[in-house]
Amino acid sequence: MSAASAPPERILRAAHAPWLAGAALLALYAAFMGDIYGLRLLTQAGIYALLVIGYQFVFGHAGAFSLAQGAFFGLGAYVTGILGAKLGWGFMTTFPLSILLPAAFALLVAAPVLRLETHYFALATLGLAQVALIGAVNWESLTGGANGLVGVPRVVLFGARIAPGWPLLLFVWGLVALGGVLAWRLTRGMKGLAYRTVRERPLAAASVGLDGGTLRATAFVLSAAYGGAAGALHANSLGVVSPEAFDFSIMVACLTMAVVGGRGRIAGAILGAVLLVHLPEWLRGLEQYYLIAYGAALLLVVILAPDGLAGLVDRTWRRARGTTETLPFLPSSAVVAFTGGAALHVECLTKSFGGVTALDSVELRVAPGEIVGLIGPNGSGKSTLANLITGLYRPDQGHIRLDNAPFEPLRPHEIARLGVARTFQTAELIGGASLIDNVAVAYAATADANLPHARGRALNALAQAGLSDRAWEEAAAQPAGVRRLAEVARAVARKPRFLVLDEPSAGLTDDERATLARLLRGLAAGGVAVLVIDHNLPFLSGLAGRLVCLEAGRVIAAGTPDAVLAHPDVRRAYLGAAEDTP
Amino acid sequence: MNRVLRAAAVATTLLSSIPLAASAENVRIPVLVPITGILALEGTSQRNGAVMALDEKPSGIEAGYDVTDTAASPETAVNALERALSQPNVVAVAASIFGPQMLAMMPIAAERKVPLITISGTAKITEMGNAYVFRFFPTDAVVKVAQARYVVEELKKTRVALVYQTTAYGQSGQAHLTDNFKRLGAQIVFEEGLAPTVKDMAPVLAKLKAANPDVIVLQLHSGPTALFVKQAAGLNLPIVAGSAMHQPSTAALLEPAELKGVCAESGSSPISGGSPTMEKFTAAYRAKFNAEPDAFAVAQYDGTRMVLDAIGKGARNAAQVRDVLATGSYEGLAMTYKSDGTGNMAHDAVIVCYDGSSRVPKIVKRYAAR
Amino acid sequence: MDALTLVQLLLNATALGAAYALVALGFVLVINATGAVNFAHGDLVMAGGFLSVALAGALPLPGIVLLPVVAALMALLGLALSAAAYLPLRNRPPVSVFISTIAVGVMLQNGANAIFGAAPRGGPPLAGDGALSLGGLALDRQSAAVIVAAAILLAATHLLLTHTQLGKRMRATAQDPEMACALGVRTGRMVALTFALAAALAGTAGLLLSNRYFVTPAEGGSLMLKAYIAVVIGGWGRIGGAVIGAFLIALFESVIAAFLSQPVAEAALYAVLLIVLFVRPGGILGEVEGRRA
Amino acid sequence: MSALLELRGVTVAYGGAPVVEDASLTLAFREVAALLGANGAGKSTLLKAVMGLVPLARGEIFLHGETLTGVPPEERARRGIAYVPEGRRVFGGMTVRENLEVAAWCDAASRRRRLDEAFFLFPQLAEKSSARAWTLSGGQQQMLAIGRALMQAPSLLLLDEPFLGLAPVLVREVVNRIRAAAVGGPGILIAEQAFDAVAALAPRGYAMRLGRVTAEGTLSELRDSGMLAESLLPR
Repeated sequence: MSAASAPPERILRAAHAPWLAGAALLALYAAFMGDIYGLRLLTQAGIYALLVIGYQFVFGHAGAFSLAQGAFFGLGAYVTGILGAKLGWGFMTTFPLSILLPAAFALLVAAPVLRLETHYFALATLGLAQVALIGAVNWESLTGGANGLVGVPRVVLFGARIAPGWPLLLFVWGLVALGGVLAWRLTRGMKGLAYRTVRERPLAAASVGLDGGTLRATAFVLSAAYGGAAGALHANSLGVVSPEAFDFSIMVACLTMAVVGGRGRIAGAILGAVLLVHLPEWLRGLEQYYLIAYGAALLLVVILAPDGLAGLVDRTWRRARGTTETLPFLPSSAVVAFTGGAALHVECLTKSFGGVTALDSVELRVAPGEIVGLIGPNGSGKSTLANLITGLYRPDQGHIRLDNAPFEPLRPHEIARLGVARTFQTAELIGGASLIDNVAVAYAATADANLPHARGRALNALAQAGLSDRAWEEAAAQPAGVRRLAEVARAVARKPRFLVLDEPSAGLTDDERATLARLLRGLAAGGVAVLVIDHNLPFLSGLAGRLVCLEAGRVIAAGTPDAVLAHPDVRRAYLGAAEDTP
Repeated sequence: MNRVLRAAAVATTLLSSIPLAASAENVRIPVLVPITGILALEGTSQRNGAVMALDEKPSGIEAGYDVTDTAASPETAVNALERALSQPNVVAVAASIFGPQMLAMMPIAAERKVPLITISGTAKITEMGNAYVFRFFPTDAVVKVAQARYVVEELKKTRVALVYQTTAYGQSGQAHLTDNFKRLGAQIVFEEGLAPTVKDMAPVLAKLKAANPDVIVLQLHSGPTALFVKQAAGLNLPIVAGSAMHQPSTAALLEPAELKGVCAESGSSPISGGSPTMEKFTAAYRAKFNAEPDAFAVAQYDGTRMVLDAIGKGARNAAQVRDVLATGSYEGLAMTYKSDGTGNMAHDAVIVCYDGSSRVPKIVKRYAAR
Repeated sequence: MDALTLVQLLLNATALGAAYALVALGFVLVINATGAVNFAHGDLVMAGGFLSVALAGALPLPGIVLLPVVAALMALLGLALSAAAYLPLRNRPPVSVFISTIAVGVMLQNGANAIFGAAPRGGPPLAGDGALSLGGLALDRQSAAVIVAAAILLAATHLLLTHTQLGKRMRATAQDPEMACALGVRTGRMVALTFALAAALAGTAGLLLSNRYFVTPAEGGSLMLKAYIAVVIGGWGRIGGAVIGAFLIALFESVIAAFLSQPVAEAALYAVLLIVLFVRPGGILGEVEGRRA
Repeated sequence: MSALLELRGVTVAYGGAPVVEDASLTLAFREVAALLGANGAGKSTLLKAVMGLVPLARGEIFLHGETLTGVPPEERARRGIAYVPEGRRVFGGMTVRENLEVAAWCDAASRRRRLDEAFFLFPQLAEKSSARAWTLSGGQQQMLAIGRALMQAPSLLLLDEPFLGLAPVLVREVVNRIRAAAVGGPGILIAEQAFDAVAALAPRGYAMRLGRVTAEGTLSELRDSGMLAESLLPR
């Protein structure tokens, strides 16, 4: 493989060098500078790091602005507090329960809450948190009310008491390391790419078979579990639980740590937690002015570090090294081979939007191995048809099926899993990711998803689209034609049985267009049914065996390209009647 | 691994327990109180009281101090305490009025053997067998008795409407008031907890009126107390409020006429005068802080003075200071302080009432714990 | 509960709701203009309250005279806020502005605490004190003045936004900045002015609330929360919806709380909020339609 | 005759790839010209470049002989360029009347006069003057977008596919009335992909293909030369 060079371990080491150095620095600080106070702050930072690492799942990876993380923290603290202080249960029992209960609660509310969008989701989660706070304050018999519960047992592991100071610090940071590694495993590689696609390009995610809802719910539940663990440690380390554990300020601190540290980054979570726990302490000398200084410092960090401190460290490190990252080694893999397709049947499809009929009783059939071109003036309903076929819209009437599998009850990602692939009118690529990763996500919904392997296969798909040279370049920096071809490569990589392309030739150079045509003919030869929506009639008539022309939502002509292009209605739709010219 | 942990723990303990011989000149009494957040008002009085005592250097003793904000959470208070204890020669700590913060700090104080000088009213803090907590403000168990007795015995009211805050202060007071009224044979005909953010008191007043009480008993913070008194003016019911009402900053929110017939419990009322020493204190406080002193300031002043007095008499370290606090007695501005064995130093409460002509209340009744 | 009491409670709810409506109005204006939540909005209300206290201490004038002064000074603070916490971040995701305004809120709150102290303070009455008696109803003059003043300010803001070229341009900027720009609107200036207007409204709300309900440095958070809830209930970005949402919150605080206990009424407000969101995920009134993303 | 609008070698690139490349054209005062080409040929981008909504990679644009380099869009609007974008982009939450008024940069009296003219031009808008713009049909929104542009009393009007949602007959009538009604009325540049829509109203035009201006001439010349057909249709 041409792109292969450095073995992956070396890259790992190079990119992680500043972080390893940072961890060593922190350890040195703790070892030599840390008095009990210093150790206590670091322990507290560890607890918050765990909270924020959890928050990165829902906020960083799933991209949902949850304001419930503080409530999960409080819930964890109260589970430990109530079971520990009132029933005398030990850490070995209360800790797992403090993780499980918030997670179970998250699972319970996930379904209704996660379907809400942005600010509604934020406020719904905040509402739940506020209800929890009101409960903690007013359910005195259970929670001890505003005074809280005293005498929460310390951490005791298998009979050994983990005392505050060094032992607790090591224990907490051990859990941070464990939680960090687990989070890393759950979000690295293919899984991270899947989250990123769901977050940044939900349409593309569905089109490769990714179930955004389940991913978001998983992230929410994981966040809750981490939040509960952090809350439990908070309760154990303080020995008391009071409603302040539910206070909105915990949520604000968590959010601030995530953003200041670096959204979606585990290193960012740790950096944010360590900094924001220490910052007010460093400024204590200013007495009642210290929080003003804290606010000013926070404002500066937000303005000066757009990707958080983790991003700043990475950028500085990269600049210091002066080189771009070495390309990872890719295992070679077989050429994408197609093993047949399926017939698409569209029957009597009708769809209107607010009284305007976009599609009217459309009939369409694409046989395996056939390329059908769909043409029509702007607004004639072409993209609406593509969106209906791929499940983004629900038809008002009519049916769609692939061979004998009906689409009606299915959601977009389920339709994609039947073997339907598509491209979009404006390429749905993650701008900040490389082309190869944008293509590799095609394998995210498969059972054995593995990024290096997927990249290897993605490189093949890119090669077929003539893009292997640009595989590692950022998608946003590519010309429109390259982006379109990359999206076609992503669709092709999925080995679809039916493929629909929405204006694939727009913005392509002649060479690129030839590549595209070759690629699509290859697919058809392998038995794939292909539907191409395009404005470029020369391109389409050379490619498709049949053309279908839509106007105002109705099929006005269908047949061989020659017949359709000569059809008077089609000519009128495009050129207008000759006698109309002056 | 376990051995490493244990070794580290041992090392830490050794490091922190090296006995440091302190001279009277370099002892430290850190002031750890909430000067921001929801209890900033009370915490600021506390700070002022402590700072005043420390700056006065009675009998020439210079005790170093710095003021650290404990804000609103137990966590911050624990951080502040650990930070303070990382300095040498800490003989005592002026510690937060906020109950949950005290509860979180107490185990650390006990472990490090440093006495905490507080004015937190939360009864529980002296009920936990912790030998390092000393409270210079009468506990809820004392002042709530006074408040309830004044209502029943002096005002002869038996149908009580109780409105309290859903905070540590409010809920702790509510529990004691409920017990005391029951013991005294009065009936609580209406009871409701209010969040400190409540602005409109009309709904609670409407329900309260419907219950037809003959007296209103409050356990609210400063702002809500003033709001309540203001909006309850039309009911023409006597109000016996919690200690927040005696604070000059509360009275400042109301017109003197609105205060007529309003009483409050407290540990003392410095602006009401009563003794030359108290008047001198009040004048000095005004001059120093450009503010009116309240009972919290006096109590923290007295407590801090008692520590300084102990040092003046030869106590040189935290253990010795603790012993003096636990066994000695001290004649303070507000009263004579002596531990009851659990760390409660203050046993007297006063009831102050406003006569409607000024914002300075008069002490109408003193209660001593029996 | 007799009818007279109920009317009295509704009257109180109206006064409180009127002040909250001013708060929510400023909050939603900034949301529309920038797409971002101004987390410091509650602290702006608090700042307006303390500003009124300070001005009333320096100039013994009734609140009604001080109101325009407070509004003008707060508008300047709004401009400063947009310059410090919005403009440097205008090309970043909205959550950056969330954090930067959190930082500003922390500074405002602790600035007020450091300057004015932690004690609650009473602001100047709008126009005299005492109560007006209307057939057994005690309407204190302050409440009446708050209702009148808030109604005038709401109407004035409405007129500004719908009947002046400036207001129309502010709205156009909020709906489609690029298109507004193509029509000749200086959109940067419009956003800064929106912050100024929002801060002025917050400040006047602070003045109106400060006399009857006092002002403390720490109260910004709960006011921000109320504005946030009002805007979500009313439909994200809907100005009228935010005002309705504000009155609904006041209704819970002043009327529903008379039938339930206060903590239960507060929990019920959140329960209603959650139900509204689950039944109508776009708020009671739904979002403004026809807006471009 | 000096030109109202002149483009010299205009190149616009998104992410490195040129979308419009080396485009040059001129438009005389009060002239109506068509910009013809298939979807994706770069017509919309060219109009946006004139408005200042996308930056130029190379080239220069002149209005009344003065360069527009460094002039922000809002300033261009105030110098007399009005823009009716693809997709109309009316302010949905504002009323029809407010949509119109917001674009007028003049005193109240002139604003009322221009409003009357717009309502005269589009009686349907007058009927719905208090309705929120999002409640209008697509065609009515298109009228509103054109009316809004006219409120600026522009010297140059950029229309991006104004026929979407409007009957060609109506557009023709509108354009003719714009030209007839306003003395010293605007020059108009219409981007369009359907030939017959503009054939009756633009005597002259440019054909665009793949980001380049490939032909210039009268519409019949364009059609006969075959360049246009290549842009729109095979053979």
